[in-house]
Amino acid sequence: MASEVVVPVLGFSNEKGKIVKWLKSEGAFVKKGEPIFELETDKVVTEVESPATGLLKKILIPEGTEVPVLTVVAIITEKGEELPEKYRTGRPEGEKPVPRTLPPTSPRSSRESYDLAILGAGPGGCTAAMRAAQMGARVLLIEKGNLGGTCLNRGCIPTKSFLSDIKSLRKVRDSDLFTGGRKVSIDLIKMASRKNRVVEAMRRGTSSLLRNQGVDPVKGFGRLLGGKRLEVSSNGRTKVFQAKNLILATGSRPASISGIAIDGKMVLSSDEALDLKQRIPKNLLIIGGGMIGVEFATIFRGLGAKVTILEMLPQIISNEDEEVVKGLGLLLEKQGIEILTGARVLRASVKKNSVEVTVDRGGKKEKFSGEKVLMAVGRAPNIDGLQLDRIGVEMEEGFIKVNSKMETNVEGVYAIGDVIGKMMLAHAASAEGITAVENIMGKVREMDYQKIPRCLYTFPEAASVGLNESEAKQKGYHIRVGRFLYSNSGKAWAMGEPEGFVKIVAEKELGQILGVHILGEQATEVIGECLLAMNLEASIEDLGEVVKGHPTLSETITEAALDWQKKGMRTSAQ
Amino acid sequence: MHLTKDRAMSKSNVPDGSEVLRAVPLVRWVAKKERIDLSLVKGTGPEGVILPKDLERFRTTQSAMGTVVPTEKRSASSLARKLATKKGISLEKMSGTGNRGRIMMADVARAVEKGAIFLDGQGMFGQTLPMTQMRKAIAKRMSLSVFTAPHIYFFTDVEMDALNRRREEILPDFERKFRIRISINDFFVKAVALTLGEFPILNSRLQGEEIYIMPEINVGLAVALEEGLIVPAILRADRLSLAEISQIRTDLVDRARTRKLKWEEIERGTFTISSLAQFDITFFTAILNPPQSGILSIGKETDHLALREGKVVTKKIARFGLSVDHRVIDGVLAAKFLESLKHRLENPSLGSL
Amino acid sequence: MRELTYVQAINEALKQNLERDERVFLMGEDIGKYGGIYQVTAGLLDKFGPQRVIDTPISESGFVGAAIGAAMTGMRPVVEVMFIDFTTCAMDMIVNQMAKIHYMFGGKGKVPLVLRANLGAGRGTGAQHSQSFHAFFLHIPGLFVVVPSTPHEAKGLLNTAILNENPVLFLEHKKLLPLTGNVPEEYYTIPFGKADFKRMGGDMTIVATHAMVHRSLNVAEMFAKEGIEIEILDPRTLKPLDKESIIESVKKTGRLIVADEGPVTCGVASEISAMIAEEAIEYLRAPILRVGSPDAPVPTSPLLEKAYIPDEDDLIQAVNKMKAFL
Amino acid sequence: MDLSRDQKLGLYKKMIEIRLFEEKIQDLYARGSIPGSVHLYIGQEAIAAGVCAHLRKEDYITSTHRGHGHLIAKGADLKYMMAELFGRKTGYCKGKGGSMHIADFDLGILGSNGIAGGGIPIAVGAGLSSKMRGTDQVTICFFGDGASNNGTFHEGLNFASVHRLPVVFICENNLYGISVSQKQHQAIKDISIRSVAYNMPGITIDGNDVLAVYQTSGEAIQRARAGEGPTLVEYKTYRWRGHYEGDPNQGRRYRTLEEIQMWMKKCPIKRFEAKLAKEKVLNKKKVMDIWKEVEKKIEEAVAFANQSPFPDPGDIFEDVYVS
Repeated sequence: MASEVVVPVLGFSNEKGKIVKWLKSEGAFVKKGEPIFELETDKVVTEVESPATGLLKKILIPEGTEVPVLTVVAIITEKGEELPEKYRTGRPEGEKPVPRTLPPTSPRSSRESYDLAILGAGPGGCTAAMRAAQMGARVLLIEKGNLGGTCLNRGCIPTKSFLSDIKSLRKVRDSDLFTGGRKVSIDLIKMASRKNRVVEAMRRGTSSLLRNQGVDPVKGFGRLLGGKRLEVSSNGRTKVFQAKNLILATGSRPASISGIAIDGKMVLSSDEALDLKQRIPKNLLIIGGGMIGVEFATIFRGLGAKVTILEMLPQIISNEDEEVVKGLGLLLEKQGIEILTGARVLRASVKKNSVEVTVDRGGKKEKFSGEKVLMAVGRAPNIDGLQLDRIGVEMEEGFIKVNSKMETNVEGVYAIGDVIGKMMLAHAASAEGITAVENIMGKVREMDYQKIPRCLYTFPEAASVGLNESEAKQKGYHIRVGRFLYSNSGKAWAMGEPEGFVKIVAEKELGQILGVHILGEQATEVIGECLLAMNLEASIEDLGEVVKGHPTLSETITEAALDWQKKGMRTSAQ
Repeated sequence: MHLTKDRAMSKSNVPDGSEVLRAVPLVRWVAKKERIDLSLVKGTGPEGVILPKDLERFRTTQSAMGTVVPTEKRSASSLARKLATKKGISLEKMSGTGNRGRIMMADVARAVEKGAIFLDGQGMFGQTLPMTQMRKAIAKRMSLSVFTAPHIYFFTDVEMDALNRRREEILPDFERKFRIRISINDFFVKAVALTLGEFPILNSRLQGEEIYIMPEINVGLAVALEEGLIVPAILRADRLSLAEISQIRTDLVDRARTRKLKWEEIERGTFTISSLAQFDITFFTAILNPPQSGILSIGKETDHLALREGKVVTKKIARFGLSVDHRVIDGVLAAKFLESLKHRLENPSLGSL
Repeated sequence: MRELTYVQAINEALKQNLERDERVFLMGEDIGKYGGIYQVTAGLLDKFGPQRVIDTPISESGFVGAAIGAAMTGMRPVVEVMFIDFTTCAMDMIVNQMAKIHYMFGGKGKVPLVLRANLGAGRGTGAQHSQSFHAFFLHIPGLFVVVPSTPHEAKGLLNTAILNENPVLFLEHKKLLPLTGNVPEEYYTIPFGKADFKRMGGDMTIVATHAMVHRSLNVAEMFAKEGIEIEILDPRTLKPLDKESIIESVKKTGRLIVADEGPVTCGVASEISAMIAEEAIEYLRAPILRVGSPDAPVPTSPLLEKAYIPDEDDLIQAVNKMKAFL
Repeated sequence: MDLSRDQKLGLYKKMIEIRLFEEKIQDLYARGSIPGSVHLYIGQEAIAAGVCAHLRKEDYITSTHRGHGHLIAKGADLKYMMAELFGRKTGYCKGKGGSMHIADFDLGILGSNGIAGGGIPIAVGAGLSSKMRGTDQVTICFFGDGASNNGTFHEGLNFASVHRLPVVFICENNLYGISVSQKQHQAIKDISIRSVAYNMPGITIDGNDVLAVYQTSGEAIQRARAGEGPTLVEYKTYRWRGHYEGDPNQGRRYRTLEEIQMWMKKCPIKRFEAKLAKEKVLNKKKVMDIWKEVEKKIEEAVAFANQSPFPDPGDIFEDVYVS
């Protein structure tokens, strides 16, 4: 029987050795115990004896090569014996050295115990995880799907990718600068794949950020077991973890109107609507004129669909400043988006190639027909299967109830993001995450929603923070409003985007900025300085003193602040 | 020499010059659990290490006062400055909760609520000042006292020489051992507490038709603040050593000045000492602090000539006044109390002072 | 009850064991006619003969090793090493052989052997006859270490040690040898790993061993007059150690002083301090203090020796430090 | 002492068993099946076989770091030895001992010992014990030339001699204490002369002649059994391998190839084989049969070891103390 010659274990611990010299050549007859090659290790140079008597049939490792201990370096065969098959072509491919028969030294099986376990790796969960890890906590992050949550995978990021492409298309198509511009169309497949690349890159980035911060991500569906124990199941296997604190950040999913089921084919949710491999419907009914509805209206209108928004309330994007809403409504309608307010949807019947939606409008029943229906009436919290009852988490209107420190009624259990149903925005979730973590780590921090901006990605964008005019009045502030129109901004004109305005609501006595509302090109970026001003408690006078680069869109803020002080120079009263 | 070198006794400064926070493990554990910022707690252990009792004291105070972060730099937000100016208060002694101790609007609002620190004299004349919460409380209480409890007054002169000597004697020792500067008031507190032990009736209150002798002797010490008088009380002063009284008194007065007293510390007094010894007031009467039945007023020490064994000598004399609620206490008893107190103070080496 | 000295109590235990169990025999330097350096084995040669009370050559490795061999093959030797200092001459036998045989042979065989030795300073015997390095042996898994502080415990614990199937280091303290106390005449045992509360108190705990127990008791009485109540806990066996009782006491008082005559560095006191730091730190109201010998050899001159020995003065100093945290 | 044919074959077979076992270990160690370090007995087989041939089950031996031969000769089961060397739970010591720490108290094997000279006082103690218990058990104490310089050697011989204990001290002088030659580590040629100092008989014999070993040890053992006290017997021999497996070039840093080859020519097995062939006790076929039989036994032992489980990490605390 053929015998393998290996690089031997040489007492204590040598891990590799170099073959200095073959003392016998291939084909030579060797006797058991006869030195056949010289080996050099970090400690010694020694001759290695033949383990058997026979022909040195094949030398597998040439002189001068360093190989790990136990690597097969030659084969000795008995007289007349053929070289075994697997050694016929040099060193077998992928063949690893024969593993030592000693058991692997496995780390002591530690109890899986963490300072903090976070259920859900959306923007809230990821941010919380990283901050907690930065602060020295051992963090477990549990996610059943992809990292990044709704925002990255089915929300903010993919829609921004589309909107950016559609904006370029609009620019070209609606301009008479480019010859043939009207004939330009967009390649839906490429647009979708660009979106996928963006999302993929962000996912990878998130994953490496988490790793760099030392967060342990685990894939699977998390369930509460009572106490601070969690069970995570993935592919039928479950594992139990223990954590001192919990953050529930499981997010939300699209909701529907009772009686109308989202089938994903005719009645879509935002999830399916993002899957643009489907043909763009000729006409689309969007039920719900909130942020999601309006954004999708912009996307689909931009892609050529006829879009009708059916909103139950008297205005779209309710709670926003009336002037912004009115202005946006006009601009959307100008783009050809039909907006029906006060329209309560009663039912939807799916026909062969269309859906018929029945609407109660001021007591009158009306019927609308669309090729597809997009349900955008809001989002419902992801709490199914979590077993919240195991620890007795208190709920409020279907969402998890928390206080301003993000604590639930159960000690050490926090909740953030869509699942608490407060602001349902990615950055709000992140801020909530940081609030929760800092409280967990022994600081005292409360969430202040007055300083969280709201961003709406339409053409043009809208952005706001704090109180709107009527809210401020209701709260009893003595206020004054400063305004500035985009049409008075050189930059806006130059960009060909002169539609929109800035509106600042500030209290008279101290000049405290209570709210800022912007409709216009890049509103979501322009609002940034106002956020800083409010955080630092700058007065509106401070805001008016800032010298801006010219021409910039952010000049509009300074101008609005000056207008508030009746010191406006480029303003004409509205 | 066989004791292990004690880290607790070693210098508490780290190389960069900042103070290291020192607390025993139990304190750290509780603080972590209850999320208490230990940098706010004053330690009374060796080298200022925070002991469980310090935390206990802080915890109760804190519940009354809310979190206040002391700050050095007077950085304030634009709106905070405006608000302070509008309310006519100074940012000087205010604590800020913003980043790096920046004073924010909320801090100013809180200061206003607690009783303002007025800008020095600025714009005060001819202005109507709103009554602070404290002023209102004092006003109400004093009127109540005068209108409900019939006061009678007793006076005596106390020779202070022996007591002063005694203080001089033990002063350096106390400074070395306890790092406290014992004050003459500490002797008064102790003497009063011990004398109250002899005459429990002066440590009582009227409850309806009954006189209730208070189970503990808690001696209140009136502290003058800009906006009024506040009387934190030293709990069970009769059982405390002079050093303890001194430590507690210092802490209470400090906190009274920085408005960090908790309500119970003010409420729990069973007898009050009001001393104006540091002012040029030789004699005054005090109004009872209800529901207490007695208050001692102490004036400034003055030089008096006296005959002793045929020779004229100078004596330091302080005039003591005792006001009592006549509904509870008779004249003779009050007189005996005052006499006993006088004896105790004039012969400090005899008794337990 | 009858009073015996610590020495007599041990002598009685040896006698009773020799009577009870024919496998028991004594071995050591000068234990026969001479009766042992401190007379612990006095009279036993006459009673049991040279077969069972064996005077050995001055040859610690040899006779400790022989005891191991005898124990492995069915006997129950009780070996006296004249001073703990001399165990160093037999360290291979104690550390590499005695302690490990049961374990390295996978539970085969056992070494039911008692090694007696005295430790402690205070008799002017200098650097090579006065050490208290019993902590060495705590570092060697496989050994039990017994440190009785009273005659009663000396007898009861020695009886237990001889019954035990493991190698036991039975360490006597020189200064305790003349100590008298009640000792029952009959044979009795005291379990290993059960600490004894020598005094109850709520303000601080002193875990003390051997002579430090008595020194601590004196100090506790002094402070009791000041109203400070000190709890004194004597572990009695350092291995096994009654962690539960120590933790229980620390939980109650929140303040711990550990007093052991060994040098403080890496000593018994250090081990107990570390154990408390790991398992009950959240109950501590003050830093843990260790009282022990200085990191110097034991000097001979009486004045130096007195300064060397951790005594009441050192304990008072420790309690005073601790007082600041009350 | 005349040996029967069977006794001679028995001696031969024992030596083969030891040789083949050690050669197997040599190969398995190089191939990584055995953890730690191993010290092989090859070349010294005649001593273990010759001495232990006299022993009863209840007699004791103490062995050394180079102890496989002694244990096999005293009757240890190859399966459990192999499993122990493999670090398996089924080994003699549940995998806790390994090559240098194997014991079977039921067979009177009081353990091999990782400390040179560590077993000597223990052997003396075993002798003391059998004397006290009044049995006629004999204790064989194996050690090497290196250990003969250790204090325990002198302390042990002294104690045994004072008490006339039934111990036979077998010094296997293989000429090297690890890498230091006897010439360098002691000023005497024959270690047996040290017996004079302890007033006991001492003798030096060729340890590669199994019959001479058998003869001399037999006398010493008889003396011991009869209560006449200890004996020191020195056997001159040679280890073929390095001090341990991995000792470069079989110890040629400190000894010459010529010296090794010279001693290999004096192979105790070959010598005995030739003698037995002459006496017609052995023929070629018989030799082949014995080798095959032993090889099979060893392969079974390897298979047993390979199939055995490793100890559980939780076993760390098991057997620290007798409970």
